[in-house]
This record gives sequence, structure tokens and C-alpha cells, in this order.
Amino acid sequence: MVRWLMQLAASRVRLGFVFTAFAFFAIAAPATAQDVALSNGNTAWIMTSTALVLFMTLPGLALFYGGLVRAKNVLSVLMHCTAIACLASVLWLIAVYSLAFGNGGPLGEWIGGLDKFFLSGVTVDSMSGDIPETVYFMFQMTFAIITPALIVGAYVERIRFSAVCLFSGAWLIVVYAPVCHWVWGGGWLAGKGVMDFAGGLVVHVTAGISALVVATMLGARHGFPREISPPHSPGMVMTGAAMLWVGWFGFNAGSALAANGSAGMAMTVTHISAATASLTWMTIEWMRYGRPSLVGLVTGTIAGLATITPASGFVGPIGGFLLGISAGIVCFAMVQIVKYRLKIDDSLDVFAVHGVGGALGSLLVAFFADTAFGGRGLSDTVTMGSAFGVQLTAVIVIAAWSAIASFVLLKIIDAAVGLRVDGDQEVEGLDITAHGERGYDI
Amino acid sequence: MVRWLMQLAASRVRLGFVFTAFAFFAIAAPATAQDVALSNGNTAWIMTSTALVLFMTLPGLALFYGGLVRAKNVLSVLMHCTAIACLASVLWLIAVYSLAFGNGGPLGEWIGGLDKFFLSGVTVDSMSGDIPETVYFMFQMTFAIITPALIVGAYVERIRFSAVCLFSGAWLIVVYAPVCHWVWGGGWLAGKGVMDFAGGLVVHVTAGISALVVATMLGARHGFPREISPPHSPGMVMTGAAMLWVGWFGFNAGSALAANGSAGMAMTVTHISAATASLTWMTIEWMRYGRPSLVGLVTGTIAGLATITPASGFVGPIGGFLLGISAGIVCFAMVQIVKYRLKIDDSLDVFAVHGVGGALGSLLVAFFADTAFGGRGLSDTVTMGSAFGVQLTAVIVIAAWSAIASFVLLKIIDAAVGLRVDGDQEVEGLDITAHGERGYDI
Amino acid sequence: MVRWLMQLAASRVRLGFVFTAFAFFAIAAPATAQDVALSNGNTAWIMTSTALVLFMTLPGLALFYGGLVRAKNVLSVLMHCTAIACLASVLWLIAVYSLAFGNGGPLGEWIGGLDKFFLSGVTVDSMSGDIPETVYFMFQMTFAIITPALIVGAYVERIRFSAVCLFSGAWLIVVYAPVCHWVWGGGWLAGKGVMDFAGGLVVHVTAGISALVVATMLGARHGFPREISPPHSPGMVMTGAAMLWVGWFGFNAGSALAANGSAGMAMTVTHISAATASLTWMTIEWMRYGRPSLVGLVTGTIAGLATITPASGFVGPIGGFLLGISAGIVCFAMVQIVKYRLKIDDSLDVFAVHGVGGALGSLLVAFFADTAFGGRGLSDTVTMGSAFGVQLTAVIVIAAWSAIASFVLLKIIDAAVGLRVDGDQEVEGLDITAHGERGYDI
Amino acid sequence: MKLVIAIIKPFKLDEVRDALTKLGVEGMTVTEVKGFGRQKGQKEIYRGAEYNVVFVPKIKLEIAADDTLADRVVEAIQHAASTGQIGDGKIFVTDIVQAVRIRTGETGSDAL
Amino acid sequence: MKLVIAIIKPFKLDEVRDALTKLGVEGMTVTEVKGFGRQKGQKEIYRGAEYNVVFVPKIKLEIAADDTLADRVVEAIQHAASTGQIGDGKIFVTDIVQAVRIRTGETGSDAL
Amino acid sequence: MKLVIAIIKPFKLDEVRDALTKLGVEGMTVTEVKGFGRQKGQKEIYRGAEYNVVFVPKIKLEIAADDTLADRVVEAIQHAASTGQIGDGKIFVTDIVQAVRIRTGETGSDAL
Ligand SMILES: Nc1ncnc2c1ncn2[C@@H]1O[C@H](COP(=O)(O)OP(=O)(O)O)[C@@H](O)[C@H]1O
Ligand SMILES: Nc1ncnc2c1ncn2[C@@H]1O[C@H](COP(=O)(O)OP(=O)(O)O)[C@@H](O)[C@H]1O
Ligand SMILES: Nc1ncnc2c1ncn2[C@@H]1O[C@H](COP(=O)(O)OP(=O)(O)O)[C@@H](O)[C@H]1O
Repeated sequence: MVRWLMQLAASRVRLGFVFTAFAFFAIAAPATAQDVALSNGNTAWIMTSTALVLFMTLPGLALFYGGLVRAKNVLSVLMHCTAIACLASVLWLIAVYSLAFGNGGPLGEWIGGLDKFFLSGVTVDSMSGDIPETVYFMFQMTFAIITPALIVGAYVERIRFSAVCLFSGAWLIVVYAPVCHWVWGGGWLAGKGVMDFAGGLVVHVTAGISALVVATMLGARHGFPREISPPHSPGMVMTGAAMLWVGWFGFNAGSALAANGSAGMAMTVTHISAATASLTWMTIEWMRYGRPSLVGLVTGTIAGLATITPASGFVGPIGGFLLGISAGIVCFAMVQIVKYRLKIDDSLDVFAVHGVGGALGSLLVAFFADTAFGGRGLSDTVTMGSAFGVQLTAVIVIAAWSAIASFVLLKIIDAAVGLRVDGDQEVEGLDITAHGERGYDI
Repeated sequence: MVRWLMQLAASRVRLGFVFTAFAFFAIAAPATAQDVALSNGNTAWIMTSTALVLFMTLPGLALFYGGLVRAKNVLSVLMHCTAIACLASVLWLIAVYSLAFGNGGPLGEWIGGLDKFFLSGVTVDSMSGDIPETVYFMFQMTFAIITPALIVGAYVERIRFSAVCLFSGAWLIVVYAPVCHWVWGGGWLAGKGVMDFAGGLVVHVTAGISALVVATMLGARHGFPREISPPHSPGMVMTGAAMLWVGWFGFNAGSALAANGSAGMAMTVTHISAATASLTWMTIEWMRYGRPSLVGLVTGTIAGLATITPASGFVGPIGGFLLGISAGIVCFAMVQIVKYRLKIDDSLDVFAVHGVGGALGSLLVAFFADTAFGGRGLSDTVTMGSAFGVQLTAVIVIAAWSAIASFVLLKIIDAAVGLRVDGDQEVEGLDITAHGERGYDI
Repeated sequence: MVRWLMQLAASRVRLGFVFTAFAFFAIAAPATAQDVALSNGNTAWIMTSTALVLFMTLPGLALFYGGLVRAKNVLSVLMHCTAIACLASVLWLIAVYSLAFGNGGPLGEWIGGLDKFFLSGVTVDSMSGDIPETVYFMFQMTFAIITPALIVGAYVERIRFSAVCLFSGAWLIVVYAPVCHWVWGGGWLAGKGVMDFAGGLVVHVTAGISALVVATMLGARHGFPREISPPHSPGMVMTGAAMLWVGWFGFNAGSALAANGSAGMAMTVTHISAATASLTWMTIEWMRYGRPSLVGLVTGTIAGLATITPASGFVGPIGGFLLGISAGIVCFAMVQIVKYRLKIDDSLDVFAVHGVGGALGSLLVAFFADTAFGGRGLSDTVTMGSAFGVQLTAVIVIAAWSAIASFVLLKIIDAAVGLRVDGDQEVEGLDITAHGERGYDI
Repeated sequence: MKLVIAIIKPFKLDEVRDALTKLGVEGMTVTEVKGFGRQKGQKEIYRGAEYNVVFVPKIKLEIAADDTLADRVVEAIQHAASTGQIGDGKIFVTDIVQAVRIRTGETGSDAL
Repeated sequence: MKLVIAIIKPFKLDEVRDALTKLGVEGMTVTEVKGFGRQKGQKEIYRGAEYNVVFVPKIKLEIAADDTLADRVVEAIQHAASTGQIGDGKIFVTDIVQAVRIRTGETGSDAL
Repeated sequence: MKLVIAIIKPFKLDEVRDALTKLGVEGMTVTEVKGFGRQKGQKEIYRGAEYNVVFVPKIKLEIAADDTLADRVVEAIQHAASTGQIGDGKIFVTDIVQAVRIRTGETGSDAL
């Protein structure tokens, strides 16, 4: 019977309802599932994926972002990423896991409950599908770590550290927890059959939109856009990007919650999209400026990875290939538009790369999931059109909620502690003024 | 039958006797267990954990330590860590594995035998529980690599390279092999039911105490404490710490020797302790100095990880949380005490962070393992008090043995080749004088 | 029945025919094997291995090579490695996987077919043995990524970026695809029972020989050999080497295509060879120059890893130990010979370390696989002598084909776009002139 | 002709450059240096331990200028670089006996 | 005695050193500096965005030489470092009133 | 007033600073430079291959001092920095025509 349920879950993956199903298990399992046989193989893979996704933030994203700023601010960026990781972990334990995946009772369409406060009731034997619930808890936690850390790219080189801590913590509760619940925790979007295999909506759209809001409210860096110095260490950027790439195997293939064909295909399309987007970005730079750059190449990588993320469990190799090309072209264009048309100093292009990439993938999956495009097949009950409608609704609502909530949070925090350091501190650099350290003493 | 044995072993985990049981298998299995079914899932996880724990040393710990010294000594630190890793691997193959886990015959309470010299008798089919013995051999080897490498932090910037090699090799045989045997290899402490899930005693107490001895005998660095330069690369420190954190999932969750709920819970409490200790350390710095530093934040991480290590298989999430807070407070205080009261130049705080953290966790586990503190439960035959007695005995005896043996070894090595480079070499830096290389040519 | 086939395959590992068998499965399975039960544990391990091997190139090899060049060329090296990884991934999807592992029909002894163009016919359910075919595809892809990236070391600091792209792409099709097919894809060498567990021939001999050819045709760097500056960042070299070491666990133990005793033994001998070769190289330097260097130590590591690679599934711990010593001695000597006798500027010693190491291991495996040397046993139908004959044939033919094909490709590319940048660009550095970036702005 | 050598705080570089550009100075050379002086070095705290950083990061500017311009250069730097706090730095002026523009071989004032 | 200070393009260092060695110059001191001048900084492009790199990497050479040699040193540098393109750099000459070799305490020309 | 420029071996920096502090020197500026001279560069060996490192790491000190103090500064440096081995470095002295303390605008000796 259990096996039959598992197979049902597995087959529903292809129907695009996987997360509904898993969310169901996540909630229902611990109460009833002492009889679900633990799969050592799947558990091994999800623990490995957990390590890989943590590695994406620490040190992957930290180095990726740290290399893009000036030498006088490199440590502050590493500090932001690390402190956010710690804070998110503790909040996840205390309440955010429960709000995202707990039992929300009558509010269950909108938010989980507090029944799993401090993992209460979860023991060594609690199961979530055929893996231990602790492993599911940890795997999901790594997503809650990287999402607020992605926003760091919007506010580097000028934000107060106390504002980073307050905003990231509050944002997790007010934005991440509910959106995660809607999509993966059995909430209203899950009920509509929304497709978000590994976080195009939950991670990239939320972070990307919030990044745009914080960049706007904080204001541009001194000298933006003409007198900003270039990335102080493209090699560090590439190192971080490479770690993100490798870690993303855990992010996307781990989201199958099993070591099986679904995970294997997710890994394949993820990799193909990353490679294709990188080459696309490189080609654009080569044609336009005559010189392809390392920073450009790996920015393409990240764009390709963000874009495939929501689609990675639904599309086939050709879908991955086409998503990669789209990611390269669209994200490249958006970087220019945000910086030069909108004149917003979203400093490390969080919105243009993650927000736009995540939204793009979330929309295009409605088509590329179809077998006509080599996809793994839409559910029998939906068409490309109706699926697109659901995806579009999800993008709009999630973007709106992320924007509004971030705006309100930032207003409050600005009033409380102030968002921005003073001018002298900004010019001297956050490393020495906020943390009392210097990046390089060589 | 085999399955029944496995389940027995698994259930005994919760009774706090896991290592006795595993040690029993490790010794008994290869001879009799051709009929134990290999678990691919558990094997996958332990091979992954092996990679993760090797990654902790190479390059994790090497970068963590390398960033903390001055630029003129960075390569020497990387060299120490790498050379120790190589040396420990070869010695592990030749004799140390056998001394730790082999059959000691009449001396079995104190030391293993030489029956597994050069892995003799171990084939592709040899099993250790439900994983291949080669995998068990490799996993345990990575612990034997990192333990002497931890001591590096005590003697950086002034030790002779030949002394590093001689001391580390001899120390593995004289300190690591017996202590590992006592606790994990079926020796006298295992017989007493000592709890050390992943190496609070075997790894952190041995390394921490030996570090204090070597720092004392070697003497302080020129200019200590007032004229020592600050860490030359806090970013490198953070990168290494992040790798240690990720790798520690293999260290602690791998010590379950299976991909199951026990591993999942170990991973959870490990992570929570790391995050909590980091935030604790950050908060102390923020309150005391007005500026939280990156080096401080990640030192807290390592303190939290070292402290949870012995307890990671026995406590629950709340235990992890409380251990993390204790780690942050106690280790922070000890750093000051060692440097400013005791005036010992344990340069990178090996004793204060690892030794104290490991001892702290080894003692507190007697309480936090109890269900009263949300733990996984003490054995029926022990009370918190009696468990504490065993833990305290273990800490004292292991600390004493580590101190005495290290002292004797260092005396011999000092007489043979000298421990310390001459003053000019120290001022010019070990990179160029001992290894003929310079760290940065940029 | 399936289980019986699996066991047969497993047992044949010990007979030295593993790749013939696997190749057979790889080709035959997807058509017929809907009934092969998927092993979650093995799938978990091969997905993990895929991540590990990608990590070897990105950022492992990139950092290893990047630290060895001068600061003005560091980004170009990272760029080469990353761009090659992207290019190889896309080509692998389009055609190279199919050419290596597809059905070649009447040409099947020499090359696969195009039946798997763009993974056509491969679905979520396609199997390759007891793992999904997508996972096999991805695992093998990471080998196709690192092989042309290894050649980078021969042409750094003077090659045109367009030549890098053209050469690497064409080389994959003309050299890698057929050689891979001969050895692992069921081609003529597989038929002869050639032993190459993880790529001594397919990866290291092809890359090493091609490196020698490209270094010769490109000519030496300005100032070679007397006025070349030393590695600009030995710490970066060590970091990359450490990542290569850890990743190599996936390379060699992953090549068992299962998480079992064969994988465990492969991991063991791989590690032992790496450690032994490192110590050997260090000892030679210490004796000859009085100062063991970090770059030397980790070069030994890579030599030991390359040398054990072909043998890792066939030899025992003693074989690993002896291969490690041979690797250290022989590769050390060859570095001198190539640079000072042959006066070829194979800049980062690709031939001397990888080519020679891979060939050495490929030849010595004929002896060390024998139980007389503690090996896992040669097939009943061969003797050490006859096995050596097959290995020697393979080395010679593969070396010849790599050399000839590389020569022709380079001639064509030289005529088309030119291989070498002009003198001013070389002196100013490729980072700024070819990519418009500077490595360090600190 | 004079060579004006100024040691300033790093974060004042942009302001000083702007001030000099306004004076018509068309070139200068910048070096990262470490200063030792009354400003006794920042105290950096690592793991709760205070480190006396004896040497403080500074920027050294070298500007060759005609005798007439030199005085105004000195004055402009002094104004732009001053924060009124210890460690603001020094300006030293030395004589240049010859100046050459490498590209053209021009000498004297034409070389600047 | 003179101190010849030359700001040159980094990739010209080897050629200049060779030229000076031929003249019999036995020592020099090299500093990595950043230049600001007519050469308005390379435009670096990151993610499609142009960055004005105001300061261009340069090499500063300092060579102490006897008065007689100094002129030839200036000339040799000017020839070896010139590419004819903007940003080739400058040479400034100042007077040295005393020179000492630390090792021996020799002074004047003997110190060089 | 004089500007004393000294090129010394890096590991002698602390001793020289101590010696100067004893003389009453209250400030100095330090630059990391590379030296070319009789000391023909350390031979570094990588992978068994010898690299001639033509340029040797050195430290350049600049100390502005009154004419009276300057001689003692030179002497103190020469003593503290000497090891008797080739490559110990040089001291050059040039004239300063004006000195200004940026913080206060003081000039001349008061600026030091
Ligand atoms: N006598 C000196 N010679 C050369 N440089 C000096 C001298 N005194 C000070 N400096 C430089 O000027 C900087 C500022 O000097 P300091 O005494 O700290 O403050 P202030 O200039 O405000 O009196 C120092 O860091 C050092 O670089
Ligand atoms: N007045 C000056 N004082 C000091 N250095 C200068 C001055 N003018 C130029 N330089 C240095 O010379 C370099 C080259 O000058 P620039 O004006 O760009 O080109 P050119 O020398 O060909 O006229 C600058 O980068 C700067 O380092
Ligand atoms: N003519 C010179 N001009 C400027 N700097 C010099 C000159 N000669 C030597 N130097 C500097 O002094 C350092 C030491 O000189 P060197 O000839 O090697 O030894 P020594 O000073 O013992 O004779 C050199 O590395 C260089 O930095």
C-alpha cells in the first residue's frame, strides 16, 4: 500500500502535481506513517542534496557576491550571507518550518500552523514520505537560507548590518513562509496545480522582486552608475558561481525527494540550461563588445540555473536547452534595462538575473512541460493555456505580495534603526567601519 | 537474523551505546558477515560522508587556518595541513587503523592489534555492518586526518616543518590510535558506555589538549601578544569555515553509519548548534565591541560544531540549540582566558575552541541526551548522574593521556631535530624560508 | 534474472571486463530494461559522483591551473575551463554521448551512432543498468568536461580564446568520442578486454598527448624557460588540488557505477595512491633542494591520482601504495625531461603529470591487478603478459590517434583563426586583452 | 618645476582628485602605502583580542607641477584632504630638475 | 647625483630593464602604482555595463645615478618605454644630496 | 628639510622603526616595492624548475626630517637595516622645499 502510494506520488510528478503530493505527505506523514518504509538510498541523496544546497550559500553565493563588490566591502558581503544563514536556520527551527509546512487548520490555504514550533513532535522516527522528516526539514531549510541571502546583492556596499539582520528575519516570516506554504505546503496555489519544481516562484521571484524594492528604497551607491568600480575579484566570482552550479544539482535534483529517474532528468536539464545560458551570454558579449568576459560567462550560468529551476522536474533536454537560450538573452537585456532605463542600483542584478529568470522559467514551463516540446507531459486535465494561466497568476500574486511586504518591512526598519550607513562610512567601506576588519592584508 | 541484528544496533543508538555496537561489528563483521546484506543506500551515504570529511581538511581547515595567519606564513599552514593528511593516510593504512579497530587480543581493552596491518585480509567483499569494510576504513581515516591537522593552529608561524611531520605521525600512533580504540574500537571506555557520537573526545579533546601542550613548549610567537598582526585574509577564513560546516554534515550525520533517521537528526542538531553558536558569538562581540566581525561569527560556527559533535547522536533540536548557546559563551570566554590570563600563544585557539568545545559537549550530553531535555533518551541502566560520571572520567583520562604523551613526544623531537625555526626565519616568514615560495605574487 | 545479470556484472568487475559489460548495458539496457529495478542507493551515489566530478573542473581544476600562471593571466585560465565545460556539455547532449555510447551499427567497433542525438528516446524511465540513463549520461558527461579542460595547462598565457573554443569542441568529437567508444562504449579495445577503470586511457593519455602536441605547435611562452615567473598563487593551486582530490572519489569510486565494495576499494586505493605520491614528490624535493614546496606536494597528489585512475577498480591497497610511489618518481622525472631536455613549454606539465601518469597506471595495472600483487585478480583467460600486451597496444594506439588528430585540428584552426595572440597581448596578459578584466583589484 | 608628494587618507582620494582636476592638473600618480605617525593605528579586534595595527593604510599622491601651480596644488590638497582628525597626512614638495613625456620626448612644462 | 623617477606602462618593464642594464645601471627600485592622466582609463565592461576605470595600472621606476649617467638613463627609458600611444608615462629627475649603501656604509657614487 | 628614502629588507622593518622611534622620529611612510640590484633575486623552485625571480621584495621607507635630524636618521637606518649581506639596500636623501600637515595647515618643521 505504501509502495503504491509512493508510486502514485512518483507518477504524479509527471502530472505536475508533485509538490501538492509531497506537501500532503509532509503534513500527513508524521502522524500516520510509522509504517512507511524508509529508503536509505533516497535518504542518502536528500542528505547529500542538503549539504550541496548549504554549500551554495556557504561559501558559494557569498564568494559570488563578494567578488563582485569592491575590495573594501568584500567582508561585509560574506558577513551578510553567513549571518543570514545562521539567522534563517534558527528561525526555521523556531517557527518558519511550521508556518510553511505545518498544519494551518482553517487558515490552511494561506499559512501553516505553529504545531511544529521547535520541531515539536518530530522524532528520529518521524517520516516525510520515505525519508526521515528531519531530513526533509533540513533540505527545505537550505532553501530558506539561500532565498534571503540572494537579496544581499541588491543592497551591498551601503546598508547597515542591523538592517540586514532585521529585514532578513522578518522577511522570512512575512514573505517566505506564506509563499512557500502556498506553493509547496498545500496552500491555495498548490491546489490550483501550480508548477514550481525547485523554487522559481518560492525562491527566485520572491527574492528578485524584494531585491528591486530594497534597492529602490535604499537608493543607489555613491557614484552610481558612472563611477562604480568594477568587480574586485572576478576569480572569486567564478569560484562562487562554480560552487552554485555544483550545489544546484542538490537544489533541483534533490527536489525530486528521491534518487530516481525524475531526479536524474532534473539534473540533466538543469545542467544543460546552465551551460547553454552561459554560452549564450558569452556570445552576446563577444558580438557586442568584442571580448567575452569571465564575469559575463558565469552570470549566464546563474541566469540559466535560476530559469530552469521551476521547470526542472517537468521539461526534457530540449526544454532545458531552449530555456537556457532564453535565460541568456532575456536576463542580459534586463540587466541593462534595470541599470540604465530604470536607473535602479540593484547592485549585483538580483532582480534581472534571479527575479526575471525565475519568472521566465515559471511561465515557460507551461509550454515546455508539454510532450510537444519534449517535456515530461502536462496533467490530463490541463492545457498549455490553462497551465499558463495558473503560472501567470502565481507570478503576479507572489510578486505583488513580495513587493508590498518588503516595502512595509523596510519602512518599519528604516524608522527603527535606519537602512543606510552614513556617507563617510560608505566611502571608507563597510569592512572596516561596520566589522572592524580589512579584506586583504598581503 | 542479520536484519534483526541491524535493527538491534539501530535501536541501541537511542540507548547511547551505538559505538560499542558498531565497534563490535567493525571487529567481528569481516570474519563472519559474508551473509550481511550490503545496503547500497547506506554505502552511498558513508562514501559521500567520507568525501565531505576529507573536504573539511582539504581545503576547509587549511583555508580556515591559512587565512588567520600573516601573509608570509599562509603557504606553510596549507603545507602543514596537506602533508599531515598524506602522512596520516599512509600511517592509517599501515598500522593505525589496525591499532584502533583491530583485534587487540588480551590487550583489547587498551589497544587493537596489528592483524589489519596494510589492510591485510580485507577484500572487496569484507563487510563492516551493512557497508563494505573499505568504506568504514576510509570514513574513519578522514577523522584520523583532521585530528592532527587541528593541532596545526597551535604552532603556526614558528615551527620547523620536520617537527610537524614527526610529531603528527608519532601522535597518531601514540595518542589517536589508543583513544580511538578506547571509545570506538571496543576498548575500556566503550565498555563503560561512554557517549561520543562523532568525536568530541576522540577528535576535539585529544587535539585541543595536545595543542595547549605544544603551544606551551614551543613558546609564543615573536611579539606575542601585543604585536601580532591580525588575520591576513578573513575572507579565506570564512571560506574555510563554510567548508568545515558543510563537511561536518558528513562528520556527524555520517557517524550514524547509515542514511536513516538517526543520521537526519544528527544533521539537524549539528546545524542548529552551529547556527546558534555563531549568532551567540556575534552578539557578544556586538555588545562588547560595537562591531560584530566576520572572523568572530565563523569562530562561533566552529565552536558550535565542535561542541555538538559528541552529542549529535543523542540530543534533540532543543539540546542542539542550548549546546550552541553554551558553545558561543564558553568558548568566547576561554579564548580570552588562554591568551590573556594563561598567556599561552595557542595561536589559532585550538584549545579554547576545539578542546573546550569538545569537552563541554562531552559533559553536557549526559543531560541533554535525556528525554527531559528533548534528547533521544539515555539507556535504561544509567541516570544523568551516572552518565555524567562516565563522561567526566573519559574527559579527564583522555586529556591526561593526550597531555603526557604529547609532552614526551615533543621532548624527543626537540632533542632530535628542534621544534622551532630560528628568529630570522620566523621574522622573514616560513613560506619563503621553509618552502621557498611566496603566497601572493599579484 | 535482472539481479542475476547485475551480479554477473559485479563479478566480472573482478575479471577486468567491467567496462565491456557496462558498455553492453549502456547500449542494450534502454531498449529492453524496463524491468530492471532501479537502485536508489546506487543512483544516489552516481548522482553524488556526478556532482563531485563536475566540482573537479569547476572550480577545482580551474583554480589549480589558475594559481600556477601569472596574475595577469589568471582569469583567462578560469575562462578557458568554464567555457570548455559549457561547450562540452552542449556537445555531449547534441552528439558526443551518442557517438561514444550509442549504437554504431556496422561501425560499432570504431564509433557509436547518432541514435541518441539530443538524448532522443531517453525518458525519465530509461535505465542504464540499475541507474537511470540520464544519470549515466550526466556522470559520463563530467568526464567529457574535464578531459579537454586538462589540456588547458599546455597552452595557457598565449593562446587565442577563439582557438580554445574551436579546438576543444572539435577535439571532443574527433578524439574523445571515438576513444571513449573503443574503451567504454563496446568498441574494439573493450572487446580485447582492455582495463581502464576510470579513464587512464580515455582521459589522461588522450589529454596528455594532445597537450604535448599543442604545446609544441603553439611554441613556448615569451621568455621560456629562464624568465617565466613562478606561480602567482600557490594557495590557489593547493585549493584546486584539494578539490580535485575530493572530487576524484566520484571519478574513481563512481566508476563502479554502484555504491558497493568495488566502489569502496576503488576509493581506498585512489586515496592511498594520492597520499603516497604526494609524500614521494615531497621527499624528492626535500632531498634535492632542501625545501619541500606546497606546489610540489600537491603536484604529487595529482600525479598519484592520475596514475591510479585506470587501475582503481583492479588493484588492492598494496597496488595503490606502489602505484603512488611510482607516480611520484616517474612524473617528477618527466617534468624535468619535458621542460629541459625536450624544451617543450607544456606550461603546466599536462603531459608529464597526466599523460605519463595515466599511461604508467594503464601499463602497471597488468601486474598490480594480479592477486600476486594483492590485486583483485586478472581474468582466468589472461596472464600478466597478455594483459600487458593489450594495455600497451591501447596506450600506443590511443596516443597515436590523439597526436595525429590534434595535429590536424590545430593546423586547420591555425589557418582559420590563428592559434596565438600577438606579442604585445601576451606581455600585457590575456585577462585584460582578451577578456577586458583584471584579476585583482585590491 | 615641483614634485608635490601628498600622503592622504584613502577615502579622501576622490575628493582630492576632483579638487586637482578643477585646478587644471591633468595627471597624477597614486601609490598605496602604509603610514606610521601620531595616529597610532586602528585597533582591530579578532576573537576578542586587540591587535595594534601599527601601520595605517594611506594613499600617496605624486603630482608634478609648474612652480606657479605647485602652491595651489598644495593648498587644494590641504583643503580637500583635511578632516581635522589626526592622521590626515602630510604634503612634501621637492624640486624637479627635468621632466620628460615618454610618448613624445617633450621636456619641461610641456611634458606634464 | 640624481634620482630618476619614471612612470611607465607595466608591459614595458622588461624592455626598460634590459635597456638600463646595457647602460651599466646596476640597480633600480620598482613600485606598482596607479596613474591618472590623459589616458582616460580603460573602459571595462561587466555584465554589459561600462565602468570607467579612472586609474590605470602603471609601474614606477626609481633609479639613482651619477649626474653623467642620469641623462643617458632618461634617454634610454624614453626610448624603451615609448609606444607612441597616449599613456606612455613620464620621467622626472630630482637631485640626491646623499646616497648610502646600507651593507657597507659606502656613500656617494660608490653606494650605487 | 630632507626626505630620507631607504630601501631595506622587509624583515628589517621592525628594527628600523624601533631605531627611528628612539631618535624621536614621529612619522614615516612605508611602501612595498621590488628591488633589482646586485642581489640577483632568489631562485625559487617549482616542480623542480628554477625560476629566476629578478625582482626581490623590498620595503621603501620615506621619512621627512629636519636637516639636523636627517643625518642621524640615515645613520640609524644604516645600522639597524644592515645584515652585511648583499641586498641590504640603499639610502637616498633629497631636499624638501616645503612640508605641510594636512590636518592643521602647519608648515615647515612643525608639520612633521
Ligand atoms: N616624518 C614623516 N615622514 C614621512 N611621512 C610621514 C611623516 N610623518 C607622518 N607621515 C605620514 O603621514 C601620515 C599621517 O601622520 P600622523 O602623524 O598620523 O597624523 P597628522 O598628519 O594628522 O599629524 C602617517 O601615517 C605617515 O604616512
Ligand atoms: N603631472 C603629473 N604628475 C605625476 N604623474 C603624472 C602626471 N601626469 C601624468 N602622470 C603619470 O603619467 C601617466 C601617463 O600620463 P598620460 O597623461 O596618461 O599620458 P602621456 O604621458 O602619454 O601624456 C599617468 O597615468 C600618470 O601616472
Ligand atoms: N641605482 C639604484 N637606484 C635605485 N635603487 C637601487 C639602486 N641600486 C640598488 N637599488 C635598490 O637597492 C636594493 C639592494 O641593492 P643590491 O645591489 O641588491 O644590494 P646592495 O645594496 O647590498 O649592494 C635593490 O634591490 C634596489 O631596490
